[in-house]
Amino acid sequence: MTVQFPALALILLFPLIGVVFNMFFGSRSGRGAVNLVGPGVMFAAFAVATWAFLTLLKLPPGGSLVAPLWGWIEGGPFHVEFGLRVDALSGVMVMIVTGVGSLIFLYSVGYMAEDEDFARFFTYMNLFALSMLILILADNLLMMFVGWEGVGLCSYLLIAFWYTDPQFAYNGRKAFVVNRIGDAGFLLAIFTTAATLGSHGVWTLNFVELHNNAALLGGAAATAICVLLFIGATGKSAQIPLYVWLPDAMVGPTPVSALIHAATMVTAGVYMIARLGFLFTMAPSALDLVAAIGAITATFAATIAIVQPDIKKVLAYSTISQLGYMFLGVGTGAFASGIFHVMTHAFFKGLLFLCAGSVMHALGGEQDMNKMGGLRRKLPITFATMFIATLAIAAIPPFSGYFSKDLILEAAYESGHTWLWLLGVITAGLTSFYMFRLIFMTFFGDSRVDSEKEHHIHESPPVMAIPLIVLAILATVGGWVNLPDGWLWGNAFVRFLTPAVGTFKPIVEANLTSTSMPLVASLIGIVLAYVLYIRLPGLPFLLAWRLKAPYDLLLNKYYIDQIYNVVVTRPLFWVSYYVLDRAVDSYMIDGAAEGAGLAVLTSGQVARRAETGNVQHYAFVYLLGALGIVAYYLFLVTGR
Amino acid sequence: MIPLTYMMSLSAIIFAIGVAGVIIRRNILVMYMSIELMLNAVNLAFVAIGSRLGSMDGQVIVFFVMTVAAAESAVGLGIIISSFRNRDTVHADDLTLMRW
Amino acid sequence: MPPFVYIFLGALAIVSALGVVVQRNPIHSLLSLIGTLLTVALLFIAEDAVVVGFLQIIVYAGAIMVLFLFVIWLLNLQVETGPTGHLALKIFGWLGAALLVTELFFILAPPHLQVKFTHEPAGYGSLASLAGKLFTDYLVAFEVTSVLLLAAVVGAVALARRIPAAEEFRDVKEPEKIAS
Amino acid sequence: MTPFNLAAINFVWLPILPMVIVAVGAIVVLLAGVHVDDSESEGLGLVALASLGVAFVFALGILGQNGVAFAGAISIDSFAGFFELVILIAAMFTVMMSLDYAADNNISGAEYYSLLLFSTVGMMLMATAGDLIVIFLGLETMSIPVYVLAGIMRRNAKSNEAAIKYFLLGAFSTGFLLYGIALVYGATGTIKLGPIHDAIASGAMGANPLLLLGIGLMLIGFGFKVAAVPFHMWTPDVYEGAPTPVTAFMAVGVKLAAFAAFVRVFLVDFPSIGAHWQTVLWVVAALTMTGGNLIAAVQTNIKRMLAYSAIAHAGYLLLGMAAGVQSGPAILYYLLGYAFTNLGAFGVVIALERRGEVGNQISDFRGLAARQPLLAGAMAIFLLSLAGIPPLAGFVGKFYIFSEALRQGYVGLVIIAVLNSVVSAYYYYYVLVAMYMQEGGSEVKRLSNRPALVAAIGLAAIATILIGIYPQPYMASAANAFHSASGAEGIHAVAGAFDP
Amino acid sequence: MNGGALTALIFLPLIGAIFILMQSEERAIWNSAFIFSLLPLALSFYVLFEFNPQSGDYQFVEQYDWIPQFGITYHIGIDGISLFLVLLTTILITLSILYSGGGDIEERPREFCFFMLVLETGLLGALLSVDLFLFYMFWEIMLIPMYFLIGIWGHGRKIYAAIKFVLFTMVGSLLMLVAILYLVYQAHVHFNRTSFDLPLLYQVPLTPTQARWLFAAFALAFAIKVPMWPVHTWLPDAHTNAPTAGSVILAGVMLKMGTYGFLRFAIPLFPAVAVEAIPLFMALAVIGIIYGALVAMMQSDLKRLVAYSSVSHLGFVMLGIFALNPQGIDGAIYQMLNHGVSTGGLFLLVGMLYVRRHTHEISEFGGLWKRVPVYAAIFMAVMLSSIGLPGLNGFVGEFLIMLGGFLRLRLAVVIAVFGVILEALYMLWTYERVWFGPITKAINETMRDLTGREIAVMVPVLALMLLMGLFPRPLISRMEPSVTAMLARGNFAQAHLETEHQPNRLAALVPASTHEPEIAAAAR
Repeated sequence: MTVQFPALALILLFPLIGVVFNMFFGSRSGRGAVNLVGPGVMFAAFAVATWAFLTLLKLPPGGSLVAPLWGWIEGGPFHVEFGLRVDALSGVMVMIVTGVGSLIFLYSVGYMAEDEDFARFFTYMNLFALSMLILILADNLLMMFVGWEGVGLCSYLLIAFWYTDPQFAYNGRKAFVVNRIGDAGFLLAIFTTAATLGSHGVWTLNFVELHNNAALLGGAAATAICVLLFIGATGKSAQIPLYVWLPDAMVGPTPVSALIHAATMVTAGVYMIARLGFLFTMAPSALDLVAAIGAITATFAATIAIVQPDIKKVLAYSTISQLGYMFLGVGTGAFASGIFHVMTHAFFKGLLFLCAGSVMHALGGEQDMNKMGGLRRKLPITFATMFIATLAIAAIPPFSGYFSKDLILEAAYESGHTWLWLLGVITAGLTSFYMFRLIFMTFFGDSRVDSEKEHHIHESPPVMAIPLIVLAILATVGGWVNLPDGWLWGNAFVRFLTPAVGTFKPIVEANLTSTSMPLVASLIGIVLAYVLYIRLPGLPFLLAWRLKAPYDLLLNKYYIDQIYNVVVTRPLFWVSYYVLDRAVDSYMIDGAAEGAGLAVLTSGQVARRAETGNVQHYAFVYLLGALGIVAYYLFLVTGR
Repeated sequence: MIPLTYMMSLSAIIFAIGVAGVIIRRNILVMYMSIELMLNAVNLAFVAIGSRLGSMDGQVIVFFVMTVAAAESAVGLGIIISSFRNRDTVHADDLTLMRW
Repeated sequence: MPPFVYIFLGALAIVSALGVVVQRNPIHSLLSLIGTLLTVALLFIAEDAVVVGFLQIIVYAGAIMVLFLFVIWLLNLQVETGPTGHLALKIFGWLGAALLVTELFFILAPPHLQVKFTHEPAGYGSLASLAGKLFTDYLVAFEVTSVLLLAAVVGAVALARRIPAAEEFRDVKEPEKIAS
Repeated sequence: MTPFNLAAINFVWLPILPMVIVAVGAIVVLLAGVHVDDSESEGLGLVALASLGVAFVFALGILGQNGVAFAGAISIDSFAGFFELVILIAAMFTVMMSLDYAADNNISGAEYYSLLLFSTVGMMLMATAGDLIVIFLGLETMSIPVYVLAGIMRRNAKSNEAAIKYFLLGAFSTGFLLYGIALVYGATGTIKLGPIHDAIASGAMGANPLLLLGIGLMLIGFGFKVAAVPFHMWTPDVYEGAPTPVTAFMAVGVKLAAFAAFVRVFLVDFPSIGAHWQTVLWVVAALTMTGGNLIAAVQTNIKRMLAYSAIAHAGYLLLGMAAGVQSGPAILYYLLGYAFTNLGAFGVVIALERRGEVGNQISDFRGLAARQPLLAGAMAIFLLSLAGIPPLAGFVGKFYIFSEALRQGYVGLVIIAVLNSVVSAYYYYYVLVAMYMQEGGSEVKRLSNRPALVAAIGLAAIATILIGIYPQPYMASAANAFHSASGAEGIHAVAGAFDP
Repeated sequence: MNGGALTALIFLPLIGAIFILMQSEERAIWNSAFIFSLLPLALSFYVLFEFNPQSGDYQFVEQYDWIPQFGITYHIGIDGISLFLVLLTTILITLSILYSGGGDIEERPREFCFFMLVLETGLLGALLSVDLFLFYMFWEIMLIPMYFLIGIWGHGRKIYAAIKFVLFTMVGSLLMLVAILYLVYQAHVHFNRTSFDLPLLYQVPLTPTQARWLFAAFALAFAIKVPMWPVHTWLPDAHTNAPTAGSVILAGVMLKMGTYGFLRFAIPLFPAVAVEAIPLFMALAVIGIIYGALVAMMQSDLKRLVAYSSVSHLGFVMLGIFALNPQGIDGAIYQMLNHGVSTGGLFLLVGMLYVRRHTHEISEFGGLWKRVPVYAAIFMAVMLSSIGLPGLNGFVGEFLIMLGGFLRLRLAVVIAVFGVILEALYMLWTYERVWFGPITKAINETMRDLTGREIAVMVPVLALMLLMGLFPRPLISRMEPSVTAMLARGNFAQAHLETEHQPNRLAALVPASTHEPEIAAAAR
C-alpha cells in the first residue's frame, strides 16, 4: 500500500536551505553559522528520514511512502512529474546517505577548520546531499537522472575544490566528462524505454508504472535498456571501463572522498540497478554482463591497490574493487545482497577514508605511506577505528563486511557463476592483503615520517573523532541486521528488501567449502601481509626489484590512463583542430564562400578592362552586339 | 523600275562602310563623316521603300533626317572644336581620360 | 531610267563612300563624302524624290559640308601622319562591317523582302505633296524641328564661343578649400 | 492626301501645351540670360523651375484621357501623362540641384537652363509620341541638348571627352534606329504606331523578315539609349565626365524617356510577335544585369559606380520587358521609384562635390555619418532602396517586376536577377561602410546656404520611403497608365505568345 | 480579440527609435531607450496573460489591406510557437540596452539605441506577421540594424564580418523571395486569387517537383540563418567582431528566426517534402552538433567558442524540428528559448570580461575565481545551463528534442548524445582555463567584480534559467496546441509510419493538382 507522506519534501528542503544559506550568506555570516547550518541541515534531514523510515516499517511489506510534487516535462502524450517515493530500497539508501552523510559533515567541520573557503565547501556539500537525495527519492527515471547528473556536478566541484592547482581542476573535469559518457548511456536507456512504451501508447517513466508495464519491455528492448543503463552505472560507480576518474578524484578534500567517492555517490549505480531489478531480471544476458564486469573490476582494482604507495589511492582502488563486489552481487540477481554490501561498505569505507583523513590531518597532508609508520601510539583512536574498519572490509566475522561479502559470494556461487565466484574469492584475499599492508605500513614498524613533521603529530579533535567512533561501531554491528538463515532474526534485511527488489532464486546448492573459501582467502591475505610488512620488511623491495615488469605494470595501473590518452583524447583533439577547424572550416567552407566573392570581384576587374576609353572600341563592341542580334533574326528568317 | 533589293543592298553596303569608318578612323571628324554616310544609306532606304509603297512618308522622313543631321553636325562640330581647344587633338584614341 | 544608270550611280556611291573611309586626308574624305551625297541625290531623283533630291544637294552637300570644311580649316587638320589607329581594330572593323553586309543581304534578298507594291499616285514627290504631308500629318514633327534647330544653335554657340577672360582666370586658380 | 486646313489643328494644341510651355520657358530663360553673369544664374534657374511647374500642372490634365491628336502623331493617354509628369519631376529636381552647382562652376546659366528645358521637351515628346518619326525627333531633341550639357564645362577635359563620346556614339546608334524605322516602315507601309500595331496584330504579315530585322535594329537603337549591354559602353565615361546634375538628368530623364518610347513601341505595338524579340531581350537583360553589377562592384568613383548600377537597373527593367506585356505596369512603377532614388543619390554626390572633380571618390564618403548625419542618412536610404531592401521603393519595384516575370515562367532569368542583386548589395553596402564605419574623407561645403539642393534630397528621400511603404496608389496609376496605352486587347494578344 | 496590441508591440520600438534621434544628451538617450524597451516588454507580458492557452491558432489577429494588387495584407497574429519567442526578444533587448548603457558602448550612443530599437521592430515584426510579404519585409529589415551594430560598434575585422553576414543572409533570403513569389503565383493559378496570406498558401496544391524546389529555396534561406552546417561560417566572424549587445541579440533571437522559419513556413508549406528531407536534415543537424562542439573546443577566442557552441546547440534545435513529432518540436521551441537565455547570458558575461580586459583571448585569463568569485559563480551557472544540466533550462529542451528525434530516427540521437558529452568537455575546459588555476597575468590581479548594474542584468537571466528548468510545463502547455495544429496540417503522424519504409510515397499526401502539365512546364 502507498501512503501520502508530504514530509518527504522536507528531506530535500533542508539541504536546499543549507545550499541557499551557505551560498548567499555563508562567507558573510562567518564560520560559526556555517558550521552550524552545514551539518545541521543534514541532521535535520536525517531526523525526517528516520521518521519516514519508521513509518515505512509500520506498513505491511511492500508498502511505500509517496509525495508527488509538481508536473515537470511534457511533450505530446509524454509527461514526467516531480515526485518522491520511499519504499524499502530507497528507505535504506536514504538512511545511509543522511546518516553517514551527517557524520561526515560533522567530521568536515573539523577537517576544514583551517580552510578559508569553508562556506563554498559546505555549499557544495549540501548541494551534493540535495542531488543525492533527489537521485534516491525520485519516483521516476528522469528525475533520478536529475540527481544522477547533479551528484556528478557536485563531485566535479568538490574534486576541483582547491582550484588553484590546475591538476586538481583537470581531475575534476575528468570526473565530470567520464561521468557524462556514462550519463549518455543512461539517456539513451531512457529514450529506448520511452520509445518502446510509447509505441504501445504508454508514455511514462514512473518506476511503479514501468514495473506494471514491464511486460511491454520484454526481449531485445529490455536487454538494450539494461546494457545502456549499465553503461551509466559504470560511469557513476567507477567500473571498467569508466573507472579511471575515481583514483584521480582523491585530490579532493578527504571528507569528500569519504562521502561521495566511497559511501554514497559511487553506489548510485548499484542502487539504480537494484531499483530497476525487474527489468534486469528480464534481460539475463545483461545481468551476466553486469556480474562479469563487477567481478573483473573487483579483481583488477584489487591488484592495482596492492602496490600503491598513496594511502588514499589504495582506498580508492579498494572502493572500485568493493563496488565490483556489489555489481557482482546485483549481477547475480541478488539485489538485496548488493544493497546490503552498499550499506556495510558505506560504514567501513567511509570510516577508512575519515581515518586516512585524520592521519593526513595529523601529518600535515602527507599521503605517501612510505613516509608513515609507527603511528598507532600517536593516533590511538584513529588506529583503533581504522583497524576495525580494516577487519570489516577484510570480511573477518563478526564485522559487518563479512556478512555482506559472504552473501554476495554465496549468491555468485549459487547462481552458477563459478568463475566469477572464484574471482571474488581471490579478490577477498587480495583485499585483506592490501588493507593490512596499509595498516602495517601506516601504524606499525618504526616511523618514517619527515623529521619536521614528526614533532607536531596530534590526534584529531573530538569533532572529528566522534564520527570515527560512531562509524566504527556501525562497521562492527552493521552487518548483524542480516545474519545467516536460522540464527536469531535471520536474514531480516534481505526479507525487508525483497518486496522492493524481488527474491533471489539459487540454482546451485552452496556447500561448506564454497562458504568457507572466502574467509580462508582473507586470512591468507592477512598472514601474507603480516609476513611481508612486519616480519621481513625488506622482502617487498626485493620482490619489487625481482618482478620489476609486473610491479611497474601494477604501479602504473596497467597504463590505462596513458592508453586512453593515446587512443581517445589525442586523436580527438588532433582531428578537431587540424581537420575540422583548420582544414574544413577555415579552408574548405570559408574558402568556398570567399572564393565565390573573389571570383565575382575578379571577373569584375577583368570585365572593366573592356572599357578602354577609346570610342572606337565602344563602337566596335556596339557593332558586335548588333551583329549578334541581326544574326539571330537572320536565323529566325532563314531557319523556317 | 529597278528592284527594291538593289536599292536596299546599296544602302546596306553604304551603311556598312559608314560603320566601318566609325570603327577604323581615329579622326573624330572623319568618324562623324562616316556617320553621315550611315544616315545617307538610311535615307536611300527610306526613299526607295517609299516610292515602292507609293507613300510620301519616306520622303518626308528623309526631309526630317536632313534637318536633324544639320542640327547634329552643328552641335557635333561645336563639341569637337571645344574639345580641340582643350586637348589639342582630334584623335579618338587620345581621348581616354576616363576608362575602366 | 535604264538600269545601267542605277548600276553606275550605285558603284559611284560605293566607291566614293569607300573614299571617305580610306583616304588619309580629311579634306579628301570630305570631298568624297560630298561625292557620295551627290550620287545619292541623283538616286533620289531617279526614285521620283525630286524635291528631296534637290534638298539633299542644296542643304546637305551645300550647307552642311561647308560647315565641315570650315571646321577642318579652323583646326587646320593635316594628312594623318604615322599609324592610323590600331591594326587589329582595322581588321576587325572591316570584318565586322563585311559580316553586317552579308547578314543584311541575306535578309534583304528577294525571297524575304516582302513589300506590298503600289503604284505612285499622280504628283508623287512633288513639292505640293511634300508640303501637304508636312503641314498635316507631320505638323508636330515640323514644329519640333524648329525647337530642335534652336536648341542646336544654342548648343553650338554655348560650346564654340570664345571663353571670357574672367572665366579663364577663375578656372586656372586652385579650387579654394571650403570649411563646413 | 488630305488637303491642308487649319480646322484640323486649331483645337488640339492642348495635348502639347505642357511641351509648348517648357519650350517657351526655355526661350524666356535664353533671352533673360543675356545680361546675367554666370555666377548669378540662380534667377534663371528659378524661371526654368517655374515653367516646369506650370507645365506640370497642365500635364496633369493629360491623365485619364485616351486618344490621339495631330492625325495620330501625338497620343494623348495616361501613359503619356504618367511619363510627362515623372519627366517633369526629374527635370525640376535637376534644376533644383543645379542652382548652386551651376553658379559654383560658372556654367553660363542661360544656355545651361534653356538646353535643359529643350531636352525636357524632347523627352516629353518621346513619351507622347504617336508615330515613329515623332519618337525619332523627340529622341534627337532630347539628345542634342544633352550632348551639349555633358560638355558644357568647357575648360574641363573630362567634360569635353564625355560630350564627344556621347555625341559620336549617339549619332552612331541613331543610324541603327533609323534603319530599323525604315525597315518597319517598309514592312508595314506606315510609321504611325496605331496602324503598325493593327497591321501586326492582324497577323497578315506573320513574321515578315523586313519587320523582324526592323524590330531588331530598333531594339539596338533603344538599347543604346537605355544603356543595355553591349550598347552601354558610353555610360560610365559620360556619367563620370558630365557635370553631376546633368549626369542625374541623364540617368533619370533620358532613361525615363527612352523607356517610355521603348515600352510604347515594343510592349504596346509589337506584343503579338513578342516571341521574336523577347528571346533577344532575355539575353540582353541577363547580360545587362550581370555586366553592370560585376563591374560596378569594383569601382572606386561614385559617379562611375552609379553609372554601372544604372546599367544594372536597366537590366532589371529589361527583364520586365522580356517578360512581356503583363509586366508593363511593373516597369512603370519601377521607373518611378528608380527616378526618385537615383535623383536623390546624385543629389548627395552633388552635395559632396566641389568644383567638378573633388568628392567623387567613394573614399570621400568616409565618416560622412559623423559630419553630416542627415545627409548620410538620406544617402543610406537611397542606397538601400537601390539595393532593393524593403520597405523602400527599390524593393517594391523589384518585387513587382520579378513577380510578373515569374508569372510568365521566366524563373531562370529571375534567379539570375536575384543573384545579381546580391552582388549589387555588396557595393551599395560598401558605400554605407565608408559613410558609417570609416574615418577621414573630404569636407562637405556647408549645406545651409544650398536650400534647393537640400530640399531636393529631402523630397527624394521622402518619396523613396513613401512609394515603398504605401505603393498602392502609384501601382494603380502605373497600371492605369500602361493599360490606357496598350488597351485590353494588348493583353489578350499576348496570352498565347510565350513559348519558352 | 483585443486589436492593436500587436501593432503597438511592433511599432513602439520604432517610435522610440525616432524619439531617440531627437535626444542629444547621453543620459537622456540611454534612459529613453531603456524606457522604450520596457514598454514592449510590458506589452508582451500583457499578451502572455491575455493569451488563450487552449487555442492552437492565431490570436490578437489584425488584418488590413495594404497592397490590394497583390492581395498583400497587413496581417499579424501570435500563436503558441511565436508567443515565447516574442517574450524572449523583448526581454533580451531590454537587457542588452540596460547592459550597454553601463559603459560597454561609449561612442555614438544615439545611433546605437536607434538601431537596437529598429532591430527590435524588425524581429517582432518577423515573428508576428502572418502575411508572407510582411514577413519577408521584416526579415530583410532586421538585417540592416544588425549590419550597422556589427560594423560600427564591433571590433577586429568588423567590416568584413558585417558584409559577410549581410551577403550570406541575402543569398538565401532573395532565393526565398523568388520561391515566395512563385508560390503565390501557384496560389493564383489554383484559387484564382493573388494572396500572400499564410493560411491560404498552406492549401496550395503543388506537384512534387515544385514542392521540392520551393522547399529547397525556403530551407536554404532559413538554414543559413540558423545556421546549419555547412553554411555556418558567417556566424563565428559575426559574433567575434560584434559588440556584446549585438552578439546577444544575434545569438539570442536572430538565429531563432531561421528555426522559426522552418517551423512556420518551410515545413507546414511543404509537408511532404519536409518528410522526405528528414534524413538529410537530421544528418546535417547531427553533423552540426558534433562538428560545432569539436571546433568550439579548439577555439582560443571566447566569443568564437560560444559562437561555435551555438552552431552545436542549434543543431539540436534542427534535430528536434525535423523529428516532426510533438516531443521534438516542443523541445525545439523550448531549446530556442533556452539557447536565447543561456547563450545570451554567456555573451553578456564574455562582454563584461571584454569591458575589463579588452580581449576575448582565453589565454589572457586564468585563475580569475580568486579575484571575482561572484562573477565566476554566475558564469558557472550560465555555463551549466548551456551544457544542459538537469534542473536547469537547457536540459528540458535537449531531452525533449532527443526523445523526439529518437522516436523518429534512432541513429541520429545515438550520435547526438556524443554532442552532450563534448559540450561538457569544451565548456568545462574553457571554464577551467579562464577561472581555475593560478592567476597567470598580473593585470588580472586588479580585476573588479561585477558591478550592481551588471548583476541586475544577469539576475533575470539566472532566474529564467532556474524557472524554465523546473517549471517548463506552463510554457510547453501553451505551445502544445499550436504545435499539434501544425503537425495535424501536415499529417505527419501518417508520415511517421511511412518514413520507416520509403519516404517518397509521401508525395501522395499532396492532392494532385488539376493543372498538372502546365504547372510542370512552369516549374521547369
